[in-house]
Amino acid sequence: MSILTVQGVNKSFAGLKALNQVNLKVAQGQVHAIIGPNGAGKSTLLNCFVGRLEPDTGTVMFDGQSLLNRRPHEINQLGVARVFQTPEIFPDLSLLENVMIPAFAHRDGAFKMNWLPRIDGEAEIRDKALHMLEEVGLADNRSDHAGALSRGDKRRLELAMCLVQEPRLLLLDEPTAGMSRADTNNTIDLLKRIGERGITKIVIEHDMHVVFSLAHKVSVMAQGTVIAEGTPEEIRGNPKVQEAYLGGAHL
Amino acid sequence: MDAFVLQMLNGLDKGGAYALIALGLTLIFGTLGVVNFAHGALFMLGAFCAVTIQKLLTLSKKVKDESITFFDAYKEIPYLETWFGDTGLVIIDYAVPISLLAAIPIMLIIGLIMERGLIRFFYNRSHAEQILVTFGLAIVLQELVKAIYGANPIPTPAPEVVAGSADLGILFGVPGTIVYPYWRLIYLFFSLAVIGGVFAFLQFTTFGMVVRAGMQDRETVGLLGIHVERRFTIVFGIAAVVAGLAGVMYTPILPPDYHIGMEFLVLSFVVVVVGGMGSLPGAVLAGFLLGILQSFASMNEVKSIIPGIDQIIIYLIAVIVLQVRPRGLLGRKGVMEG
Amino acid sequence: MAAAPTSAFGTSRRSDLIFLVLFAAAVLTAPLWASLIGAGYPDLLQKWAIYGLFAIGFNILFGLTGYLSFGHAAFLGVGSYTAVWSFKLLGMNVLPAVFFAMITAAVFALAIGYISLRRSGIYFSILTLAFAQMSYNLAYSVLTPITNGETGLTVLPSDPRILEQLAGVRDTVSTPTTSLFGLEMTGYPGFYFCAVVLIIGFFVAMKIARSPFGTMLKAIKSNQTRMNYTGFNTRPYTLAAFIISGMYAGLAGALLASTDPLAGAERMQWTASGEVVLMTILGGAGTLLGPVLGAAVIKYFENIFSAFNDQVLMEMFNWLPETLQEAAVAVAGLFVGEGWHLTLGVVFMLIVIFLPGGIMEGIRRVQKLFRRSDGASRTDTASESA
Amino acid sequence: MTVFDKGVSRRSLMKGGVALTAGLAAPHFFTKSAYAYLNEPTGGTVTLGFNVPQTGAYADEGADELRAYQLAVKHINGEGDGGMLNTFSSKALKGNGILGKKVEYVTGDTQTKSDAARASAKRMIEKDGVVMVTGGSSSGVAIAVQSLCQEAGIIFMAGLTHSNDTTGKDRRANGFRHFFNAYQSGAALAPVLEANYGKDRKAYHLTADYTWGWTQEESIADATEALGWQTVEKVRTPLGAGDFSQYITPVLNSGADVLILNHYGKDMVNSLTQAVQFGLRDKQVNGKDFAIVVPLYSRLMAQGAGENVKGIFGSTNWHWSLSDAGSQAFVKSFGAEYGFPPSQAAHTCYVQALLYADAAERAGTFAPCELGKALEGFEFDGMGNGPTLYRAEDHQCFKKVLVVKGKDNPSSQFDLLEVVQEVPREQVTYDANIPQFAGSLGSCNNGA
Repeated sequence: MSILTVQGVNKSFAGLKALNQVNLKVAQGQVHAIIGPNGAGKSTLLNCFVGRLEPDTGTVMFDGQSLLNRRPHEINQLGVARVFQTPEIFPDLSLLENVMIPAFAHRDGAFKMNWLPRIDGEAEIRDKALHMLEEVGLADNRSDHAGALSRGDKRRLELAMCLVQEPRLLLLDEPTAGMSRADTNNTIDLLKRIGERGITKIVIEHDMHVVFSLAHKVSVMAQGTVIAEGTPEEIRGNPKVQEAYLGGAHL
Repeated sequence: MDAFVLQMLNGLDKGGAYALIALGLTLIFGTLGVVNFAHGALFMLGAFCAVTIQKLLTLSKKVKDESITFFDAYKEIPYLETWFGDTGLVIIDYAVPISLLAAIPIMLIIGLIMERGLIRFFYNRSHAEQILVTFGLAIVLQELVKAIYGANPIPTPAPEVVAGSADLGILFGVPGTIVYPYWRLIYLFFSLAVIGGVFAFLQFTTFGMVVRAGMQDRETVGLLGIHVERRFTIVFGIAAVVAGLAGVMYTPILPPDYHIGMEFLVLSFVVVVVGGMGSLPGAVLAGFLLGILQSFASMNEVKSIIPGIDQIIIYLIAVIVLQVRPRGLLGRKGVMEG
Repeated sequence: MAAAPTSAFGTSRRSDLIFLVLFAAAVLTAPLWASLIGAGYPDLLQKWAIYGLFAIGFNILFGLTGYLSFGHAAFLGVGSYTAVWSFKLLGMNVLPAVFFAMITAAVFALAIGYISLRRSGIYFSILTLAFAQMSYNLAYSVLTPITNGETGLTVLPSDPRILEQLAGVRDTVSTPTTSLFGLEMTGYPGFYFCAVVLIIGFFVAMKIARSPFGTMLKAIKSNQTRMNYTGFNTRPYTLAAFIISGMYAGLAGALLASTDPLAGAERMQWTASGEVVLMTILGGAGTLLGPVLGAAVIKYFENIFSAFNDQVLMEMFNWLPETLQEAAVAVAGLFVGEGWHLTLGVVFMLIVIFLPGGIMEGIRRVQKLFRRSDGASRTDTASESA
Repeated sequence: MTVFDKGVSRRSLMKGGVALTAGLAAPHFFTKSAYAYLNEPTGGTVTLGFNVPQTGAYADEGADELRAYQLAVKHINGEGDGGMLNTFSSKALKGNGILGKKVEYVTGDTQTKSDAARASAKRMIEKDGVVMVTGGSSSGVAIAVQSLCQEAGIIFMAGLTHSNDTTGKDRRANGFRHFFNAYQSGAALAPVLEANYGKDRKAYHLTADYTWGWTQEESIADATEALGWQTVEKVRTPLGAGDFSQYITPVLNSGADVLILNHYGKDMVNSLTQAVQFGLRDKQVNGKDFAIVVPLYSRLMAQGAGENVKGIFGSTNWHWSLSDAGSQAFVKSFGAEYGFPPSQAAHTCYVQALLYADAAERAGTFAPCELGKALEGFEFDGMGNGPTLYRAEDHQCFKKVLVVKGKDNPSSQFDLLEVVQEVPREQVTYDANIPQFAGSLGSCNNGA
């Protein structure tokens, strides 16, 4: 059962083909990695899923509904959350507030004029957020301003912000970029742990260590199109991939 | 026909004035990322350069008017006249052109002092703070001018030779119907020349190239080891000079008072936004567009259809343009949207 | 769960209550303490309350969402005009005037906000400025039949005042005065009416700032992109904030008209919009108390500093020898009386350069100096941040 | 704070305390004083409020008004040379203040905005306890402050305000105007225009688009049309337009041969400067010399327009070059004090201050209603405009109006205008209730 189906997606910028007839099927509950050299169109493809870009042609179906011509918040409300390459958090707010806000979106929808209760009186949301902070190991810092966190912690915070919404599809754009080896391993553990909840994930990643420890399935993109697809083992052994992407080097 | 040509000329003339002020403003936006509410004050200081030069040139030996005994009324005979006779009078007559030359170094120095002394500390502060501090500076500058020169407008006439009007009707074969003051024509050509000069400077010099690159991506240029900061200081100086020159040249049209800068401030912001923040061609285009539309909206024929349209045309255009083109006519994405 | 999570919100129910009570006490006792600084007379006290309210409302938009409106004076003007028309048509009771002023301001805010909020940053600012300037220019000239132009809209004995007519109490001879069920809204009663409204307005603003809705607004200011990808439609949030703050402005306009039934177009000029921006930033944008303080400082300058003339200065400096006295008067004269604008400009510059957070930041710094940073005592400072 | 007299602080502190209790417990009743009228002076002094523009476009005029008031206070208190007190036909004032009380004053900034002007006037009334407010340099402000004083219950002596409405449809029982008005400008100018430009003229009006501009346009158009002139066009210009070129060029080929600029202040300086620049002063149309008329002139504004005023007609309330004894005495006294001649704004303010003081002296009280009665129908002379009547029906002064012209060869920096004619009072007198002026004074208010 595939939860996300991409068919024949094309996207050009000023005559330059960024995406060329991309087809993709992501199975429910799986971790699907997309790899490929810089400029292969990975982030462009991701942007087509969340309403940041509209493909020129093609379809993107999420659980039976098209994701095209929808604004970002509508797509999120359908159950698609995204972790950005540079963490997008609320730097001026406390960590707890950072995680509570997505929880509100999950509970109250895209807009609610909820001005009568105090935010510290919303016990249910607060407990949920605190729990999520504990899960990513940031509970002790809950009163700090998010802007003061390290880059790795910001990314973990952003992950918590996405997970608290209990999304059905989580998009991760290079979740370990710029992280130390230890941090990377922590993140892998974290992602594995949440993998147990059955959230479908699409991961764009350069770090093959991450890809091979997490992914059930890997799609390889080059020059705007998917050139190969398979299990990590199949991809590892695929000479076409090695040539296009890995430049012939052995993994 | 003549009404149309005349309004076109009015519009171009106004547009020239708007474009000149907006040019400096958008240059500062684009390079320094600073919202400069003191830009109108620079225009005002330029105008008062002319006033000061005129006052200096007409420093006079005061001869008491004996017919008046109640207070010190005196006839003034400028020293220049006593020393040089008619030549002296001619020099006084040319006070505005002379001020133009004097204003270049004066405004440059004022601009550099402003940038080094205040503005540079606000590069990385919020726009709101930039607005407040430059607005405070504008108030301080204009109040100082008021303390020296009073609140009344001060007449600063153009030289006698260009006091009259040119008969442009001859060009169209209808003599006598299209007459336009020489000074306004001069102003129009002057503004075009200055705009052209600024563009040429940015286009054809290495300095300009770096500045343009800096406007696109400041960090990258900084990484190349080029001192963007120092060049930006000079850019601020240039913007001050352009605003100041516009001020000097405008004095024969609008006798300056201390408040003249504030009156142009809002207008020039509207021009810059309609043109697109940080876009130099946009500022020029919007300046002329708004000037021309404003002129035509003021015609009785138009006003009889839509009463009061001349009161609001500038703002109405701004609203419409921003609905159709979110970043102004020629604006780039991501500039000043934070 | 570990310790009580209140500190994650910078405030608690209890500290807010104390804060509110202290604020109310300070406002209601203003006639007492304000006279110590020469401000203890009804008109200035009314202006403090009214412009305080205006600035509180402005802060809901600017302080929370970060959208800098340069046209809020339009709502102040609309509120005033509506209130005076309510006096003229319905009767001199201030309650309907306040009610209708808020409604009209909300309608205007909805229309202007709907269009302006399609843009952000300085584009938004210029759009609001453009709407306000159009309102001002038209109100001053072609809309004179509605606004009475330069002279301003006033109440006349001959006005219909239908409610009073129905009740048979319409007096067509003397100029009517505004009232709250017979209590005249001039002088100190007028001030206490404004003060009560200010306290209510402050309470509502605090309620908003502490609520999930207010947190969403702050989140929009902090990172609008993340808000969108988090499933929020930010437009209704910003529009709601815009309308609420427009209603505050309309309410302030109605109070201006209630304490002094005259509505003039100048109230809508861009300088008036700029004034509320300055008040808010001067006091401290994003704080609850700051805008009120900023409003008070600017109105104090406008009314008290401008009134110092040479005669007053001479008396001030009469302890100096004569020559020095004259010099001192000459120098001081630059900054007061006709030079009060200069003082204002200098103060703005000094505040922004040295205290970017406005007066509230100054207060925080002083608190820091006097307090050991033991963490337990952060309630006071924190409760002021919104 | 040392700024304020300690006694005052303590007193207002107590006042505030009383008001606080009163305000909370039983409002309203306590705020009414036991006095016969509002701010009745009880000590040895009486305070007047001078409310003038200190910032904004009219700041110089405001400064001149303030100088005049300070001079008036000196003279009333018996200091200086006495100025016009020596020539004033009423001899009630003795140089010992008013009713034996020394005159003190407070000042405020109107900013030429109704709101600010009213706030400033309220401060004077509520905090400083003034018995009278005077000043102002624009009609909007004058009307706004006048109605405030009416409601509060003190006297308002208008400064420079030229709109018909001040003593027309917005007239108030507590307000008095010495300055002339737009209607009188028209009545005074028309014969002079006829004498200089003939009966067959086509006039083009440029009018500041607000109340004062409209009343002036109407008055001048009525007066000139009565002469047989034709009105080609009436064009409204936005207040503070700055550049008027788009309004001036249509005049060039409109067939009009007179341009009437219903502008004041900066608008007048700019529109006149630019009209001259467009060659209108030297133009020939219909075989006649093109003419520009500025119905309301002021010397301070003429300075701003410089050489452009040469040969241009207009009207003014008063000019320092008048040779009557009153004007001479005032100019001498003002000149000796400040070193330059007074403006018409200074003159009207000085006269208003003196008239108020005199009326109080004659009425024997500061109570607005009694004092107002002493001003109503008051005939006086020696104040620079010849025999003058403060008309009871509308509180407008009727006196000579000056028609002036920009001087071709000024002999000094102050010598910009020459008086062409002193139009006699009869010619500028109108019935109080002609349509342009119909209004009601209401009843006077003592405020207590």
